[in-house]
Amino acid sequence: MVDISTTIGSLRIKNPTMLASGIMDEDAGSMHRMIRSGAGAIVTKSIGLHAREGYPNPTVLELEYGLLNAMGLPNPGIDAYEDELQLLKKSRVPIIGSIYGATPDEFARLADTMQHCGAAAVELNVSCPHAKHYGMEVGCDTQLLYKIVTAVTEQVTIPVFVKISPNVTNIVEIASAAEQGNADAIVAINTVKAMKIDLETRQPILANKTGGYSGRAIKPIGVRCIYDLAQHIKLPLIGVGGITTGQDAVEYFMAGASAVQLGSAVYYRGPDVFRAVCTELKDWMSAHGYTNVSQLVGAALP
Amino acid sequence: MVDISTTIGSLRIKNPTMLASGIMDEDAGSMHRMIRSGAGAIVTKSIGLHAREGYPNPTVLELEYGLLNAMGLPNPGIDAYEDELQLLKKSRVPIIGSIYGATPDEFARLADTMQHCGAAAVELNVSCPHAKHYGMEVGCDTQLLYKIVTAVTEQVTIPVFVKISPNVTNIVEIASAAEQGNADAIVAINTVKAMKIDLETRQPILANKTGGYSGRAIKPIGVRCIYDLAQHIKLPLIGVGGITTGQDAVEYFMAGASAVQLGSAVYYRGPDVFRAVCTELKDWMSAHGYTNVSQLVGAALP
Amino acid sequence: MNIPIITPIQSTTLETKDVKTITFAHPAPVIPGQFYMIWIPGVDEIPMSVSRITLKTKAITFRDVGDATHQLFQLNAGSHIGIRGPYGNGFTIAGKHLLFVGGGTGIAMLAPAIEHARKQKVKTTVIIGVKTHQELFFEQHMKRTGATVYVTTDDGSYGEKGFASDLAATVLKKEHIDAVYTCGPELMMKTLHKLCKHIRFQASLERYMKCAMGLCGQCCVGDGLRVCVDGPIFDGTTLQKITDFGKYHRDAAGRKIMYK
Amino acid sequence: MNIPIITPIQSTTLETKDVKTITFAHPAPVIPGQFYMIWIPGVDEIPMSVSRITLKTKAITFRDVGDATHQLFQLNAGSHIGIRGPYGNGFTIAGKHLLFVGGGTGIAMLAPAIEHARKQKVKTTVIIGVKTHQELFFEQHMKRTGATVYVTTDDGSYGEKGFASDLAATVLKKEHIDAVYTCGPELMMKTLHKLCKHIRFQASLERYMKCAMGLCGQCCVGDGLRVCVDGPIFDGTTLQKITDFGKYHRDAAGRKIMYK
Ligand SMILES: Cc1cc2nc3c(=O)[nH]c(=O)nc-3n(C[C@H](O)[C@H](O)[C@H](O)COP(=O)(O)OP(=O)(O)OC[C@H]3O[C@@H](n4cnc5c(N)ncnc54)[C@H](O)[C@@H]3O)c2cc1C
Ligand SMILES: Cc1cc2nc3c(=O)[nH]c(=O)nc-3n(C[C@H](O)[C@H](O)[C@H](O)COP(=O)(O)OP(=O)(O)OC[C@H]3O[C@@H](n4cnc5c(N)ncnc54)[C@H](O)[C@@H]3O)c2cc1C
Ligand SMILES: Cc1cc2nc3c(=O)[nH]c(=O)nc-3n(C[C@H](O)[C@H](O)[C@H](O)COP(=O)(O)O)c2cc1C
Ligand SMILES: Cc1cc2nc3c(=O)[nH]c(=O)nc-3n(C[C@H](O)[C@H](O)[C@H](O)COP(=O)(O)O)c2cc1C
Ligand code: FES
Ligand code: FES
Repeated sequence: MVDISTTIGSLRIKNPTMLASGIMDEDAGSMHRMIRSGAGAIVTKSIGLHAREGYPNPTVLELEYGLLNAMGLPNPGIDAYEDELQLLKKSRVPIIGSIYGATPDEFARLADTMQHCGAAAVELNVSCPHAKHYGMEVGCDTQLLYKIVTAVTEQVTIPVFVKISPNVTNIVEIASAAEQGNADAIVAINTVKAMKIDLETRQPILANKTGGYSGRAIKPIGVRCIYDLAQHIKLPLIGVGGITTGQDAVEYFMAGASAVQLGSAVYYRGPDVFRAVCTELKDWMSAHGYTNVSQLVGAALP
Repeated sequence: MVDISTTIGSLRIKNPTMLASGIMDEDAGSMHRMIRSGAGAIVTKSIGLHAREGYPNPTVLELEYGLLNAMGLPNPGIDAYEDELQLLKKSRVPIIGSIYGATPDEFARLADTMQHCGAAAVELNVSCPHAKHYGMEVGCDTQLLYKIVTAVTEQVTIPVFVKISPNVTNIVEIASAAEQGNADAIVAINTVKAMKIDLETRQPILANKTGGYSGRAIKPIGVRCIYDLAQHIKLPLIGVGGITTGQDAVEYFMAGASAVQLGSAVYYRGPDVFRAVCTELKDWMSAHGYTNVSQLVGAALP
Repeated sequence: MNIPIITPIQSTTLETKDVKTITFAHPAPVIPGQFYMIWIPGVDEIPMSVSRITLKTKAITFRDVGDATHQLFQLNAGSHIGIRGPYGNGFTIAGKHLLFVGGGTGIAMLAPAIEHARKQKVKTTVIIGVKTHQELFFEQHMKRTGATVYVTTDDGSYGEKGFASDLAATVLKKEHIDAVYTCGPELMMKTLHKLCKHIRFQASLERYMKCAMGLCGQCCVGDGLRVCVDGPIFDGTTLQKITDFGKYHRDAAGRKIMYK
Repeated sequence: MNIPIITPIQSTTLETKDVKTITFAHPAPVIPGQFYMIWIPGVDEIPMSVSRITLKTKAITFRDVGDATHQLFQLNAGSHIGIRGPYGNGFTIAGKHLLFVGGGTGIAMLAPAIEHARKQKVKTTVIIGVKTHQELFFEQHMKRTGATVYVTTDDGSYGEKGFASDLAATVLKKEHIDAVYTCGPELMMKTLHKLCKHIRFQASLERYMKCAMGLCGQCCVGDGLRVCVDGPIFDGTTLQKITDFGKYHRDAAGRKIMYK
């Protein structure tokens, strides 16, 4: 029998496919649908202290081999979002609260509220590539990152995940700062900085001009990040970036991930992608004589 | 009438499609074929002081949406390569000598020889993502990069191009260091760090394990880099990364490039890709009422 | 690829002082009820239902209500807009006698469905409800399809005085209607929904949209139904389960805005 | 995608003490003369011509000459190798009487071409040149095709004493040969090429290969001809223009290595 449950530190999930932040997770109903679609855990939209409308449209495009987005961190603010989370309190699938802020204090306050709302963990978004003062701008400064992670881990008792960006010279250095701040897991990767220009109007199509590249095209980039991290970081890793099939998940596991997150795949294969990926994963594992996800984790490491 | 000639600083080329470094450029015969195929300029393989065999195979793979390579800078060394360049001395198409080294002195010596061999310019490869002590390792250290570029610009009179990596936190900072060192143009981008794992054998397929991602999948990343550079760097820019059609070239021009380089497209469309891209470019320009490439350069900038 | 394709406007028609129809070439098949994302370069990209379908051209009809629609309103034949789509599910048109109820600009997106029904020679009754006579459009157009067309105005300046839903209630009592199709203010649709417990019912919902590709979750109603993909047309049974129907929608930040 | 696909070895045959044939499942069509890139995981990936073609299986036959071939030599049925390809152009087999000249392991890659010619009932003469009797393989296999088979050994330990090219010269004088096909040491092929000024000639070249996809330029000869894509089979006219033919090849670093 194949068992696809997995653990990320102290967090045990029934299957290793988590919903990535920013996809179908702005309200309780959407998240509930993703739970019904078989996601092993839900990461919420990245939530800040105050409501943000995000950028004007166009905010999302499908390019040839991946998606491009610049949402601009739209969210109703943590107070309004509490109501959504209350509705999910009875869910048996862990809800992981993604938060963004500019300072250690902001992160700590947000994490605290997430914990009060029943979040099973928090995920610090320090990697959004296109929001002024937030995301990557915070996550590329190792000292600030260390302070943020420390502030959060001192504030809450639930596990703290740190989601990092591939748009850096040395991803291991960033993850180390999070590790030193006592993070419980590293999530990689957020989107890759990219853009698309419309030739007729001679202008970038996204209202924000540049955005983040996700989906199948970035899988080889994400796998490499996890593989590099796995060799230098002791924390559990969660792989994100282009995962669309069960075999994609296997590739991330072998690179060193203990679980995976799916974002763009919800577009490519619909919400049922979680169930499909789990089935493909089980089939692949049993065809190859594996009984447990842990047998795959890091299998390709030197 | 549409004129697709372009200039990169003082270098004028008959058409804006250059052969990217590392593709069909290890010997005079190959480069001659690329010239016959219509390339507007040829960038040589990256050449070092001494012969290097590069990594064992597999060194190149075609993934779903792009290529993955870790050649390991194979080259016969500058002395042997001189013989190849001698054979091209009569070529009316500019030959741009790509060189790699670990120190300012190495770069200066290589550049000097390239100039003696008749190179119309040198391109400093400070961006190869998978060669220990070379490439990116050099190009991410802005101080060292500044010294290298200064050493070279003081040594030679031909234009000095600096080819930079997208695998950095702040590409503008890197390009600025080159600009301060008096570089004549910036070439962007080299390949994106990535990898592919074989699930059956549980190991990375490339002998070097990780490699560089090129081809169509990385075009949105390359366009973004040029767009960012164009807003902060005054030097002419040469766009590389996923350019496969005339329209791709237009997109790079609008982002701010004055010329483009084609690498993986030689695989996707064969050596005739230069002629094809030029035809597509001319057709697009005349359909849209442009007569000169310079009308397109930077058209999408704010 | 799913990106806006720049397309020239073929023609524009002023329907009322603030309602305009824009026609452009788009050869793809479109089901009545589907919508496009319309990019006004440099301004915004907004969802717009299709108001006219021919083999080679499509049209949208909209009211100048804000930034983007105002810019769009200024454009004339020859101007360029970006089009992506069509998106969404579209209506399921079936039955022997159909009732269409359009409130405000809602009639615009019902028009292709009405034309479709009439082409199938289905008996069709149309109620167009507007605040006042000046806001009325598409009346003649609907009459030409052979449908029975009633107009209601809130102020009685034309047609019957009152709400479209009131007249609909009267029609539903008098005639044997197989199905009701509606688009308009959500409270009006909610009222109609209550009238149609035992009649097939389809309503077109409007929610703030960003991706229109079923990914970002911005447009979700009920238990994760994406108006952009699973809708915009929902049937009576589904609407029964959508607790937010007629109660609230969400703004660009995802905050609830109550209907009143 | 163009990546090695892991495939189990179906069977192996020892041809001589250091030549082995490995058969594996590969249902794709292959033209005689084409080659695969064979990945020995953890070791290297090397080019290997196809030595046997059936609908569902293919084989390679190789000599243990170095690192990768030595590892490959140790593998038996059930072991896994990675396969990508087939690559290259393959032979053009046409004429009424064909001469095949294989030097060393060269006969291995000629075998499918010879079988093909014989299936078309074409008169076929085969010369297998080896240094000494112990190195001979595929003689019976070639005889069974119905071809006329000659063997030459440098030391006279079997067949005719002398070089394959000497015997070829004799055959070319005696018989009317329409085309000559060869694979073997490049100097032997160069000699044959000179003999075939007025006869259709095709030779299979070996060059150091990396990508095998026509991209890296590692395998180029003459004026940018890629042995991996434009070859490995080149005809007499083309070889005439390849000035490096029979003179030098290049190592992994691209340095010239002279033939001697
Ligand atoms: C599926 C669908 C079909 C539609 N079809 C039509 C139509 O055929 N004719 C018509 O006149 N209107 C239609 N609308 C409404 C139309 O999209 C809005 O009126 C328009 O977006 C307003 O934009 P604005 O910038 O002019 O107004 P703003 O000043 O930006 O906002 C006015 C109001 O318009 C709405 N709105 C703004 N942006 C969006 C957006 N991206 N998505 C959804 N709503 C938005 C908000 O409720 C906002 O409060 C449709 C909406 C949807 C969801
Ligand atoms: C198109 C083609 C078809 C071939 N078909 C056959 C065949 O059917 N049977 C057979 O026995 N041999 C064949 N060869 C030669 C075979 O590829 C080499 O013998 C093999 O690569 C040696 O590898 P090694 O690691 O064992 O030897 P090494 O010790 O690495 O090197 C020995 C020699 O083999 C050659 N070689 C090594 N690596 C490569 C490489 N990647 N590409 C090309 N040559 C290389 C070099 O000339 C080197 O000097 C073919 C070569 C080519 C180019
Ligand atoms: C439309 C969209 C919105 C996103 N919003 C967020 C977000 O709010 N917070 C965050 O951490 N990541 C966000 N992401 C990034 C994803 O969570 C994920 O890291 C990335 O898309 C790569 O995974 P994928 O290839 O599976 O999509 C968003 C991605 C997309 C496509
Ligand atoms: C097989 C291969 C070899 C390459 N070798 C070099 C090299 O030696 N020096 C260098 O600067 N770039 C090298 N590159 C990078 C290319 O020049 C180019 O920057 C990159 O491939 C992106 O362009 P593309 O998408 O058009 O291929 C190589 C790329 C490939 C695919
Ligand atoms: S608008 Fe994004 S899911 Fe509907
Ligand atoms: S091996 Fe790379 S071009 Fe032939």
